[in-house]
Amino acid sequence: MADIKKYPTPMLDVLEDGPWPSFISGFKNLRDNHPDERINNVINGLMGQLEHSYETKMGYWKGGTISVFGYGGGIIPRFSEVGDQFPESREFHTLRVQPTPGNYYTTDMMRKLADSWEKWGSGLQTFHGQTGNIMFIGADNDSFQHFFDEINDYGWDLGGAGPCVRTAMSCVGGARCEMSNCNEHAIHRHLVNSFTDDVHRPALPYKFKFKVSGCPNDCQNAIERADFAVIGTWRDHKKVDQDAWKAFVADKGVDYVMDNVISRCTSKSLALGEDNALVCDESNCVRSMHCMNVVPKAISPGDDKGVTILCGGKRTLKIGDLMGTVLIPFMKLETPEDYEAIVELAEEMVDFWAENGLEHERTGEMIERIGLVNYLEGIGIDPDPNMIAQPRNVSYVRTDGWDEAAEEWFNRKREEKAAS
Amino acid sequence: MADIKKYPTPMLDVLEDGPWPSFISGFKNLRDNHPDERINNVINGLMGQLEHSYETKMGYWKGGTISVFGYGGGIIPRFSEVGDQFPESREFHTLRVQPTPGNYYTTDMMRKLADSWEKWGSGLQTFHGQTGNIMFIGADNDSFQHFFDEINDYGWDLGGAGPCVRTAMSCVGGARCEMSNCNEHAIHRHLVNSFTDDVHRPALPYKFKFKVSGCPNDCQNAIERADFAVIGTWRDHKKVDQDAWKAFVADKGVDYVMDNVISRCTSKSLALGEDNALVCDESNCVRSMHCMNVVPKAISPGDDKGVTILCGGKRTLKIGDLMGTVLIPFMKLETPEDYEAIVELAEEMVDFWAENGLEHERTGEMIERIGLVNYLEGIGIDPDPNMIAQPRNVSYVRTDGWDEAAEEWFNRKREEKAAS
Amino acid sequence: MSKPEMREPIESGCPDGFQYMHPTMRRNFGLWDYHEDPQPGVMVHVAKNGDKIWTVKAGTQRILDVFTLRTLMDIADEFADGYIRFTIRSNIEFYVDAEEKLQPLVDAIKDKGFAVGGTRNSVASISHTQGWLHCDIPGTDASGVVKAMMDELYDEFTNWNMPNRVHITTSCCQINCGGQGDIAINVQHTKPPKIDHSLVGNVCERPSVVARCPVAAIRPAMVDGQPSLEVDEKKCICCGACYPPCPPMQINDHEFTQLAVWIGGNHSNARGKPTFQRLVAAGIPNNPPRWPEATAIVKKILDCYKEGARDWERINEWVERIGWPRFFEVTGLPFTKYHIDNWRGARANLNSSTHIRF
Amino acid sequence: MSKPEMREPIESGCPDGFQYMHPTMRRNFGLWDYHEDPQPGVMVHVAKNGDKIWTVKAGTQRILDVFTLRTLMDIADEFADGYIRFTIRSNIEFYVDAEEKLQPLVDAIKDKGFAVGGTRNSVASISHTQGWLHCDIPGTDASGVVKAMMDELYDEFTNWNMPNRVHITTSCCQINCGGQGDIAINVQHTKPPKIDHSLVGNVCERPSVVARCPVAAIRPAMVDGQPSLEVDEKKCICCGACYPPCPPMQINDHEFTQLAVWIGGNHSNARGKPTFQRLVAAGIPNNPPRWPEATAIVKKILDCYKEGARDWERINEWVERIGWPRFFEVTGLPFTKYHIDNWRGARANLNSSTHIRF
Ligand code: SRM
Ligand code: SRM
Ligand code: SRM
Ligand code: SRM
Ligand code: SF4
Ligand code: SF4
Ligand code: SF4
Ligand code: SF4
Ligand code: SF4
Ligand code: SF4
Ligand code: SF4
Ligand code: SF4
Repeated sequence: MADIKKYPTPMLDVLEDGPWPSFISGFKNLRDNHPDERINNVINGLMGQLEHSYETKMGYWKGGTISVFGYGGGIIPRFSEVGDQFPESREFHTLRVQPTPGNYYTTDMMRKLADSWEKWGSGLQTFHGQTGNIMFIGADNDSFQHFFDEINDYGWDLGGAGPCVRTAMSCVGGARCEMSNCNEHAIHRHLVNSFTDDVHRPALPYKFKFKVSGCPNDCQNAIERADFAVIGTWRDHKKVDQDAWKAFVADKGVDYVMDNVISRCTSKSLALGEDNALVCDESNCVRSMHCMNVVPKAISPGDDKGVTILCGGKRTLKIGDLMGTVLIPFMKLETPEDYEAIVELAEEMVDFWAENGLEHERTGEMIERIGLVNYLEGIGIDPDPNMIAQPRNVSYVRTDGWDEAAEEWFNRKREEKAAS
Repeated sequence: MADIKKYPTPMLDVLEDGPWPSFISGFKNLRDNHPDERINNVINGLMGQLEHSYETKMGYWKGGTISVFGYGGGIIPRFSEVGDQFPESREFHTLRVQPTPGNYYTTDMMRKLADSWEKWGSGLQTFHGQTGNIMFIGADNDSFQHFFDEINDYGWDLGGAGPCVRTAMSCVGGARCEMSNCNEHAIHRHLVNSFTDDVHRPALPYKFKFKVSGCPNDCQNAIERADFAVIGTWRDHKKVDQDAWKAFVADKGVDYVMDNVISRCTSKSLALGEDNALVCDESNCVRSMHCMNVVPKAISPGDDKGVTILCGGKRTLKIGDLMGTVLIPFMKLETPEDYEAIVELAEEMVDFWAENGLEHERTGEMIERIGLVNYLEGIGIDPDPNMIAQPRNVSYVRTDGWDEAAEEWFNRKREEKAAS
Repeated sequence: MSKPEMREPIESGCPDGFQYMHPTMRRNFGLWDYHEDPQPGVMVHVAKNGDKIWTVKAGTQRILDVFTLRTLMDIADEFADGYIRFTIRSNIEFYVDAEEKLQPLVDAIKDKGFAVGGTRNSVASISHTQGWLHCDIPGTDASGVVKAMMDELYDEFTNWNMPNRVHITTSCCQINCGGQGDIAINVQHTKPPKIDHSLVGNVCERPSVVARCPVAAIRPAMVDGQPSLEVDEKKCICCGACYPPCPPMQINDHEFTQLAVWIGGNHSNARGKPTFQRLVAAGIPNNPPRWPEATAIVKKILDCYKEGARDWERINEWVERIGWPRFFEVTGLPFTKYHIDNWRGARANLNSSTHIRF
Repeated sequence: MSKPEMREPIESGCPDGFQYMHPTMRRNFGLWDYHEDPQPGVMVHVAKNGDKIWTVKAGTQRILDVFTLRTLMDIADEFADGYIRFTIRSNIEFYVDAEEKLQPLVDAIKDKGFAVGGTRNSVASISHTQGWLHCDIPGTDASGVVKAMMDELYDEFTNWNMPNRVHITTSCCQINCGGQGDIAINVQHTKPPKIDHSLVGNVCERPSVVARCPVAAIRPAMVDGQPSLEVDEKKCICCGACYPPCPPMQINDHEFTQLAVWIGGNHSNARGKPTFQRLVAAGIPNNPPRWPEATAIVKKILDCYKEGARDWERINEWVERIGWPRFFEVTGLPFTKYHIDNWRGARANLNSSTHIRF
């Protein structure tokens, strides 16, 4: 531990109070108690600059261009604009490292990562950033390559930054959740690892994000913020354990059950039958999860599991926030061929967008510009009524070609019927 | 009855079959049996041209410019493009005549109108066109002024055509409907008759329509197609005659009542209480009419009646159909001052639009272009949360001036409180 | 014909209706208590003081000749009290103030060949527009379409077979003066306008027709050395908006001007908020004098609605409950790329959720 | 420091997680039956074969120093089974496969100063972003805002007081990497960027910054004879989108960069379809180190929600049931012209009905 001149941090100090764990206490611990002087100094400089930000209400980092050998992205470079005042943390880059799907770690692996990071970096990290990366915050120009080489050796790789395929995210899913309808982990890895080149060498119009949630609860906010959202679902009837259900009714009482389950079903497709059995109009269930969220012990997803795929979700820039919209109402994901099919779909989507997207234009914005139908035609997907909330409601549409389109629909329906 | 050479009409003849009253039979009756040869001929020509349209699937009228002395609009002039083939109906103009609010007539008045029209015109008329005018269809260049003079003498005036204030419409309302919350007739006349100059001398950016419905059932489709929609409503609690209600429950049974009334209430604000009494959460009723539509004998609008005013409804041209949106959540309409106030509001709206609307731009399209807030400021109306379905959901907004706006809100609330 | 003397108009505007109102209605204005529906087409409204008025609603051809008009007045004079009104859908209403006058009135109306009905959960008469009979831009007829369809829907007008009111509308060009309805039968052009360049110079306000196009597909251009217009045929959505201000931009075509059916335009605030119509079928031949293809689709939709909807559900509410995919399934109508919105704000019409019925 | 040898990276991508997964979870992957919630922060998931796994969720500072990280690992080694994961909201989860290990684990976590909670109907820990600590465009801090607020919401994290889950998010500029939440505390700039013209020439890709502006308010311009940019201040919506590609367009300001609160961003498909956040309060001072004004508004909204909502209603569902006017009434927040949408498709956010609560 070095005996250093500490920048005063009266405003930051206030953030040591209160019951919630304090990042400032953590910083101070590193500054004051870490055996490595380099770390003491870096954190001292960082705290000095942060205090300066708190006082002036302004930020003082600027970007730049940095990357490990062989890659074009994966690091967010930061250089201080007030480096002369706080030289110790003048360079303070963040490495984005892809975690496992669902973010699993053993303590051993954690310690190993901590050891490497304290050897080369600032000793600060985040599990995880909002895109899902482990963020190792605070490497300098000399150290980031070493750190990368070291962890890369034992199995870790950089995630995305810049106009590229980004690190993916998936929920805890099948590992610990009874709602799961798919192997989130396998989907996550199949998808993102088919694009490693596009992750590491930014050359797309803009970013492209995959997110996987095992059920419509969408614990990954995938619909809201993924260009490619995979959501587990089921196609047959949900499963009801009537004994467990009746026990629930007996326990909570009919009024509670009416108020909290029956009358709250999204599609009004539930009823209490004879003996308080649960009666379900399965043709009308929209898989809105509510009933099983309330009574997981009695109600579960069906057996014919698969996924719904939505496209085009993202946040505000530059036409306003966009939710993803349904692209594939249902897809089985069991056999290797199924997995190939989803990867091919993703490739079609990325390729079409790479060719047709404007600079800095996300998939959703492109769809907004060209219309969903042109996108569907571009990637070879047939229109399906599940893609829409409702048909168009303004008569400004050109319908020459209607007869052919109708014919195609009838042919498809005939084929589906023949196939089943 | 003239002995004329009739154009063959094999396609039209088919429209004499079937149970619904046939306009073609009516035409033929005029052609064949009307004592005035002029009418026989005109209708013969008209039928000839119409048959030609049926055969070729094309229309053959073109417009022009015509108006009665002193006015600039109110007539839709029509000249035949196939006048050489069907010379008898070469000129075939329609006079738009304003009916009474709610469209009341005595048989005497009807006969009088029919007499005048058969004296000067074709003997064909419509009660009413979609904007609400009586349409006297088929005058020629020589006769329209005579016809107008004659009916104008006994109380009828032209309606609008062209870029002007149009003929208004109002529902049967108080005259025969228990749902009525306002004097639709008085509102209708106060509004449109304050703009007679603007009705008769088209000089506005485009058309402007008033429509009045006495309750939210909106039997005039006012929200969908009026620039200025007045809809009767009430501000206090709706009235429930519990005896009549219980009689209804006894008659129909609880299941029927649950399925058709209680569970169908828009805001879920109804319940069946003790003794099957109707329990209403009045703070949550959105005046969606359903309960009283089903049980008019037991449930009625409240006593503190007035109107909601919406603005900007219209059909497709040129940005797509627009529903009107709330401008004045509630306005009393009882005293002469109240009526003055609504007329002043309409004047403000027409004036602001006359100054700021582009050519061929309706109020709703202008609002779409400049934003509702600019429109409110232009006509001097304070923002109100009832104007919105929800607050904005994209962060692209400039909020300097927030503090002043907040202050204004608090001041208004204080004043309202002091006033009440 | 004599020249009219040019006198100033009396700008009386909208006349007072109270002078023409049935005395029972005038007396009880704003004082009605409730109503009942004794039979299709007949209502009785009861005033707070106990007064009653029976209304009988009759469907007519909207475009009336004076003979038919006088027949209706004769009925009103003989069997009703000499007062009538017309509804927004151009139906005529007769009134009587005593129950014993009711049945004779109903019988007289039917006797003269008019349809009694259109109240409550029936198919109201179809609202219509001018069409080939009078308008300068129509793609089809109006009176004819309506007559042909109402012949087929006659029983639905005179009976209470439907889950709730059905309001049908027609329009004769894409301007759609006829409004939106539970079912709307509208014109849909499918080819860009053909320009008669020889006429453009004289007839068109060129800047304003350019401004009128909703997709900016029209450009001023020189054709054969004359100022004219040209249309970017790829952009053009065939809406016909350019035709009224510039008739040489011929949009109407005997083959490519077709019909389309839209459903779910429900403009009351009853239960839900007012809704727009939505496209369900296009490419329907414009086939006078009876338009059988369009009528068949309308009837199919009505059959499915009658079969599937709950009481009080309007068509839009029924479809929203069962979901659009099922609507296409039960009606057998094809779902195509044309149903997927691409107009402004199209995204709001896409499914941004996993709510799906399988 | 030694120069690294330049070796080719091993493009291993996303690693396999099964190797790091608790054996009970690995064994029962996809075979879980149901779960129960014994206490706040603790869940037990029961597999179809009867296996059980207890999860204990702990809130931490998201930005972890290696000491704190090792403390957490020590807990996991001593009291849990040596396996952990992090949630999407950066909470750490510990696992035990036997009930008797549960309480000691919970106690140890609390003992070391971490918060146990955030499950079910509690306020989950606030998701956050980089802020002044690392980003190049932040208008505020992130870790600090969250620490300050979580101190105040501590009891709401550790208890089940809320009608349903509450997901709060923060973001440190208008790009909003932090997402939307039931409550979102976002930066809102209120003045157009001030341009440092001397730097524009060197630093900015001028065409691409012009293209980035969502309202086309930026024009290339010559200033003092040098190529620079100018902003149409009337058009500018102060979004700051121009700042990342062109830092001389200074959008951040110590006074005019403020906070705004948005509510009702509910992205699950549970019951309703996913919804966007909606603006409720702006003009909130950006006031480090504790941002009391923002926190007060968040707490007020939570109080009203707790008071007014039914079980299972998320914040958006509660407000949709009572109506927006009542939301402003109960929270006492002012309703202003800024709440009325004027972005693309604004009309969908207006009230096109007479559905009004008085
Ligand atoms: C007479 C008329 C008003 C007028 O001034 O002309 C009228 C009159 C009544 N309407 Fe209407 N409505 C009339 C057109 C409309 C329209 C407009 C339209 O037809 O285009 C609408 C709204 C637009 C729409 O449908 O989208 C309309 C939406 C309603 C509703 C709401 C229906 C719903 O559930 O959505 C009710 C309430 C009900 O049905 O119980 C209603 C109820 C009524 C009642 C029962 C009100 C009453 O208590 O007296 C009236 C008798 C109706 C009847 O004839 O069956 N009226 N009603 C119109 C008759 C048209 C016709 O000849 O068929
Ligand atoms: C006659 C009528 C149809 C009918 O048979 O009932 C009609 C007929 C015409 N309408 Fe209409 N509109 C008629 C009610 C409507 C309505 C319904 C309403 O007023 O409630 C609408 C939709 C509501 C609205 O205002 O948006 C309507 C929306 C239009 C439009 C599109 C306006 C828009 O802003 O979207 C046009 C085109 C234009 O004005 O440029 C139009 C234009 C026309 C013109 C003048 C076509 C033209 O440019 O030459 C038609 C003259 C036909 C003729 O030969 O008489 N008509 N028109 C209706 C007027 C009769 C009357 O005065 O009572
Ligand atoms: C662990 C986690 C997934 C992960 O892979 O990291 C997760 C896990 C579970 N979620 Fe979640 N959700 C998690 C973030 C989310 C998110 C995203 C977020 O927080 O930003 C959402 C959706 C976005 C949103 O809220 O708008 C989310 C929406 C739900 C819902 C739907 C809630 C609703 O009513 O709208 C449920 C169902 C429920 O609450 O019954 C749910 C239920 C669950 C259950 C109970 C599922 C189960 O049966 O095991 C899991 C335990 C939750 C817990 O910790 O209380 N989870 N859940 C996330 C915990 C975050 C945290 O640390 O607080
Ligand atoms: C680090 C992180 C915030 C955090 O602390 O968690 C972050 C930080 C930045 N984001 Fe982000 N974004 C982060 C997740 C997100 C998310 C959430 C997500 O991925 O689910 C979003 C919203 C979802 C989406 O993609 O729309 C997000 C939407 C943006 C955008 C706007 C993108 C858009 O199309 O609307 C930008 C601006 C841009 O790319 O030009 C942006 C840009 C940035 C930049 C690179 C700012 C810049 O231009 O220099 C920030 C670098 C900060 C830094 O110093 O590290 N960041 N950003 C998150 C990434 C960590 C990680 O890799 O795990
Ligand atoms: S998204 Fe569904 S499967 Fe995944 S963790 Fe959440 S509830 Fe479980
Ligand atoms: S999953 Fe949703 S829609 Fe289906 S029954 Fe349960 S609550 Fe209803
Ligand atoms: S709008 Fe209301 S008041 Fe007017 S006729 Fe219809 S139901 Fe009666
Ligand atoms: S008027 Fe509508 S919202 Fe009010 S109680 Fe009746 S059905 Fe419910
Ligand atoms: S719909 Fe078109 S064709 Fe028919 S009357 Fe209106 S403007 Fe004329
Ligand atoms: S038909 Fe419509 S889209 Fe085509 S050129 Fe004319 S106005 Fe434009
Ligand atoms: S929200 Fe803005 S300031 Fe914060 S990390 Fe994202 S880009 Fe940076
Ligand atoms: S702040 Fe936003 S609106 Fe203003 S100039 Fe920059 S990008 Fe354009």
